[in-house]
Amino acid sequence: MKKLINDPQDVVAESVEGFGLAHADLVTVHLDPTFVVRAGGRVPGKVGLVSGGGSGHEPLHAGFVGVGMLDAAVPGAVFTSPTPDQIAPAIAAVDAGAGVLTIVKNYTGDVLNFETAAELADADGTTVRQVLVNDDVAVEDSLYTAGRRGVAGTVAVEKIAGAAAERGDDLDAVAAVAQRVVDNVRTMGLALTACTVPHVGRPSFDLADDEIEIGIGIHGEPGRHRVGLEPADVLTEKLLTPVADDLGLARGDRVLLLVNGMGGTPTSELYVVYRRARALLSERGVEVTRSLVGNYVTSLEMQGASVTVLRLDDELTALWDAPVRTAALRW
Amino acid sequence: MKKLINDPQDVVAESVEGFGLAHADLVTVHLDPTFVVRAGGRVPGKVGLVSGGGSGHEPLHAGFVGVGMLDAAVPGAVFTSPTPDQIAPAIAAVDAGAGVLTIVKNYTGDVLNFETAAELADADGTTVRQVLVNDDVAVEDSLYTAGRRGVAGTVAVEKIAGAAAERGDDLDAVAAVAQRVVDNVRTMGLALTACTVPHVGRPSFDLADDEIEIGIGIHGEPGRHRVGLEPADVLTEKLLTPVADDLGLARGDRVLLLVNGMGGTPTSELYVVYRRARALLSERGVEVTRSLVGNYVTSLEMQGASVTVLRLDDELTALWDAPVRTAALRW
Amino acid sequence: MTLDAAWAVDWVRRSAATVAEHRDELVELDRQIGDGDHGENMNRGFRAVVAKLDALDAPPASVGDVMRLVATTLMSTVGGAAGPLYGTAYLRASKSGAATALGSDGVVALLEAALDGIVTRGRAHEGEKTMVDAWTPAVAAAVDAADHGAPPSAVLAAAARGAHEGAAATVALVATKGRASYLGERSAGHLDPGARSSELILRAAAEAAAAAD
Amino acid sequence: MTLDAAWAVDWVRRSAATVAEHRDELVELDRQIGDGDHGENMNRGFRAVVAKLDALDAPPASVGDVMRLVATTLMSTVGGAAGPLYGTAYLRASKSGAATALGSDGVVALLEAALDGIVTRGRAHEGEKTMVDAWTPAVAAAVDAADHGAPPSAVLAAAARGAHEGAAATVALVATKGRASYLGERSAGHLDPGARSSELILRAAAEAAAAAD
Ligand SMILES: Nc1ncnc2c1ncn2[C@@H]1O[C@H](COP(=O)(O)OP(=O)(O)O)[C@@H](O)[C@H]1O
Ligand SMILES: Nc1ncnc2c1ncn2[C@@H]1O[C@H](COP(=O)(O)OP(=O)(O)O)[C@@H](O)[C@H]1O
Ligand SMILES: [Mg+2]
Ligand SMILES: [Mg+2]
Ligand SMILES: [Mg+2]
Ligand SMILES: [Mg+2]
Repeated sequence: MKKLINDPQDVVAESVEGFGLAHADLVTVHLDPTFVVRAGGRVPGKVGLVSGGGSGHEPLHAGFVGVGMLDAAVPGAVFTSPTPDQIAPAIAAVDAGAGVLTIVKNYTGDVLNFETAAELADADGTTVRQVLVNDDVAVEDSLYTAGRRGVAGTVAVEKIAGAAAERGDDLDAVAAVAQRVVDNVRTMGLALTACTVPHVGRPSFDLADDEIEIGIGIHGEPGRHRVGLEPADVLTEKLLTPVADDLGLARGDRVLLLVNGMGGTPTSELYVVYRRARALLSERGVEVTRSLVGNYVTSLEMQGASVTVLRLDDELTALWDAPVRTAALRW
Repeated sequence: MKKLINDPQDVVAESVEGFGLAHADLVTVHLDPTFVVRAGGRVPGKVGLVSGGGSGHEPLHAGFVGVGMLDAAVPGAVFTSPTPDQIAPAIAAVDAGAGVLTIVKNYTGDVLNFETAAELADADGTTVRQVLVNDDVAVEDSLYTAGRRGVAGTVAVEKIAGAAAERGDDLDAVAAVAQRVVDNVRTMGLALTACTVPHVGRPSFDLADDEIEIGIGIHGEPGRHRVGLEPADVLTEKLLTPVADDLGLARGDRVLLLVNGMGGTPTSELYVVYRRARALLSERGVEVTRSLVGNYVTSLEMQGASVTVLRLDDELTALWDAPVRTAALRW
Repeated sequence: MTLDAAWAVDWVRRSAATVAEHRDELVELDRQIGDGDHGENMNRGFRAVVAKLDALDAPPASVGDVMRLVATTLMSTVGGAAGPLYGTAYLRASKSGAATALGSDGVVALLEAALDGIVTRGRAHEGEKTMVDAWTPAVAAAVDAADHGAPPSAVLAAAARGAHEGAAATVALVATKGRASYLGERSAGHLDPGARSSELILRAAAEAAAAAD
Repeated sequence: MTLDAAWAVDWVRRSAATVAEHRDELVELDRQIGDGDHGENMNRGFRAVVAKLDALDAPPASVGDVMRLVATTLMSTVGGAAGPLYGTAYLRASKSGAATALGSDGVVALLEAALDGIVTRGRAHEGEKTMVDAWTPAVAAAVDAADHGAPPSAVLAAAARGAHEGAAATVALVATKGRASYLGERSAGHLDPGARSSELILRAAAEAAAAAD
């Protein structure tokens, strides 16, 4: 295993510490327990937005802490949900009296730990609402699974809920708009290579040189099936079609198209995927009015990509366009 | 070779086309010959800024086209300098009467092709000045080489020259400030893995599982020497020390610290490197007043990183801070 | 024969030792059908538990005190699915094990409370390829042994055997809870890591009881 | 015996064929001490040249016309270091080869002009491990052959042999120009890709001349 790290046990702490030093204008980092809050402290009257999850998906979530997006991010060990004793203080740190919305990716570990943390916060008098992100259409039948996973669509939820909170919406309204994003966003991903978790020391799954894993999550889990090497245009269709079908996209729909890299893919390749996804949407009469291309929700150094589509309306578009100032997203 | 591409011959064109579709608010893409210009056309009276080079270093250069940075970028084939018949029209497209500065990374191919293009542009009545970026301290003795290479320091040159042009400096002044950046910026990089050029189909060099290549360029060239696997802190010191020594950094100096990923490295690891580089600078009494961490000048999917230090003064700091609105850098 | 706080401490130390010893195995099991962190998570948690035990001024007064220390420490250091699940199991066990010494019925009650905690938190039923599939037969075997008048150490030995059989039986199952469920049919043919760690921990309980005999 | 535009066209087509055939070898040579694109660059360029030749309404009138077509096409399609270097070489050759037919002195003048173009553009001297190290002995051998009264085809055969020897001799050299120079001592032990492509192209010239005999 080759990585630019020291002891695998220290990688999250050292990385978050470096992140805090590099972005002191945007964030304040707390160590032990580890969480990251927006610089400048609570914003009186504003709904607090907290997200978190296992590390290894950077820039998610800490890279989205700042004006117009998250108030706090709670990084767990690599690919391991954070613990309630990290999450609860983060909730407390951003509670400015208007309540706190937690944005939780739908994984058993995340759900259970955030649930416990919310109980603790509630006991301390903080009103906590939660939205569960579950955009991954690769998980087909939620009757026989832990339910759809939360993957790259999380960026859209955090951005749009962040804008709603920033403009002064109350907790119910912020939760409602976050849920509206969840209801209208879908993602599907693939991997060309697995990733290696530092404390594991070997690739998360074994993939032959001529195989591609379709329907991966973002934790180096193997996907649903494998295909042979195919041109990017063909692979993109395998991602876009289930996403568009599941969303029930219709002629005239306007959408945000996010092509997300898994961490080890050159952005030039992401634009090749973007080009094809956009052509496929255009064939369906769907108009791409907003775009995002880059590494936003990653799996360490995994090579691969996911395609996310969010159905937009005027309000979601306006909230997407609202100013944001974070380490990884700003306009 | 596993890549999200179609025919290797088409990857640059398709990627640039996708880039243009995704960022139509920022850039306009010309195909055949291929170049990218700032959306909205020439800015009357403003010095035009043109850069370019082989593809495979994305977001460099097209990702830096926009307000406050480049007016045009000219992407060649992967790792191959663009040709004069691409560069000359790009120069012409951004000549608003105040002349054009070309920012050229110091490689024989780039130098020769930009030189020829400048002759063509000059024949067409455009005043062209050039600044050569050569920040790579891995190239030790320029008497016995083609001279230092231009690597990640290019970002700083383009950002700061872009700000100077945007505020209305004339061609001599923009060229002078660009040269001042070149004189005060140094970089050193390493690779954990090689990258694979699409039309080559195999890694650019062979590296054992326990070897790290020190002093790499950004074209998948092998570096100057190899070392065994070492902790990130030790490796970071091998990068930072020659950079700081060569710059002759002194107690009290203020600097910009750029930790750049080669494309396949998780940003979490870049922050581990940043943390250590910052500590080492601090030991020298050098204050890091500006920071940038991320994949800015890449080598396709190579895993690795480079450390760049730019000695700042008040003017360079102000120009660095000036607003920028491009696909890859904005504030 | 009853089991006291010293047994509980021994159980916990033996748990930590066996989890450390099987760390890589648990990682590998989780790598195959999950995300490869279970061995690391459990090892991190139990190392923290041992550190807390080592730092105590006085030995814990009751089984319940030991269980509470384990519960809060695992909850705050393990993360993932296993953290809250084991955390709740030990928390419930701590309430059940408040007495200073446990007889066979007390041991059964403690195991039942732990299983109940896991099910309440995780909402998994038997047959979903989770740690519940180790704990359910373990509790059944413990109940059966206690009903037949077995002493606490024999009750725990039965529980350990039950857990072993239950864990082994997860190989054939298709997961419908937890991360392995995303694999669908491809999850079959692999031992569930949480069932395996449960088996290890229950075996440690039996061994500690045998040593106390 | 003189060499005319038909010979020049044949030379170019043979160059394209040999570059295509050796594409992967040139890539591999460049991969070892450069960035692995030389074979691709040259092949892209010569394919474009052939396409332009195929698209001509009338055959080119002079050697110079052919050289100019090659020059402008390589300049606008090859990129990298080789594009401007070969482009300038053919551009200078086109001026020298303006005559409709070349005798031995004309061939020598054409080769000298090409080398001169490369040196003017690239500022490399002999011994720096570049294509100059193939062209310099090639020109010397051509001059020598012409001085001894050899016909054009024999002059080109001599040039091809000189290029071959010069290219082979680059193996031992440490590069001090071009991308390979960044490797320092590690550049020794490898054939320079540009010297190798120069050798191929000059051999193609000799073969075209032999076929015209
Ligand atoms: N809903 C659930 N109920 C009971 N046990 C579960 C549930 N979900 C997962 N588990 C158990 O947790 C184990 C995985 O733990 P771990 O790898 O530490 O967490 P994560 O899945 O978050 O990475 C599984 O092997 C399974 O035994
Ligand atoms: N300054 C120079 N003068 C002459 N030839 C050079 C010079 N620099 C490089 N070359 C030649 O160019 C070849 C490399 O060409 P190519 O790989 O196409 O370009 P690049 O180095 O830009 O990738 C080298 O093998 C060498 O023969
Ligand atoms: Mg996990
Ligand atoms: Mg090149
Ligand atoms: Mg796991
Ligand atoms: Mg080359």
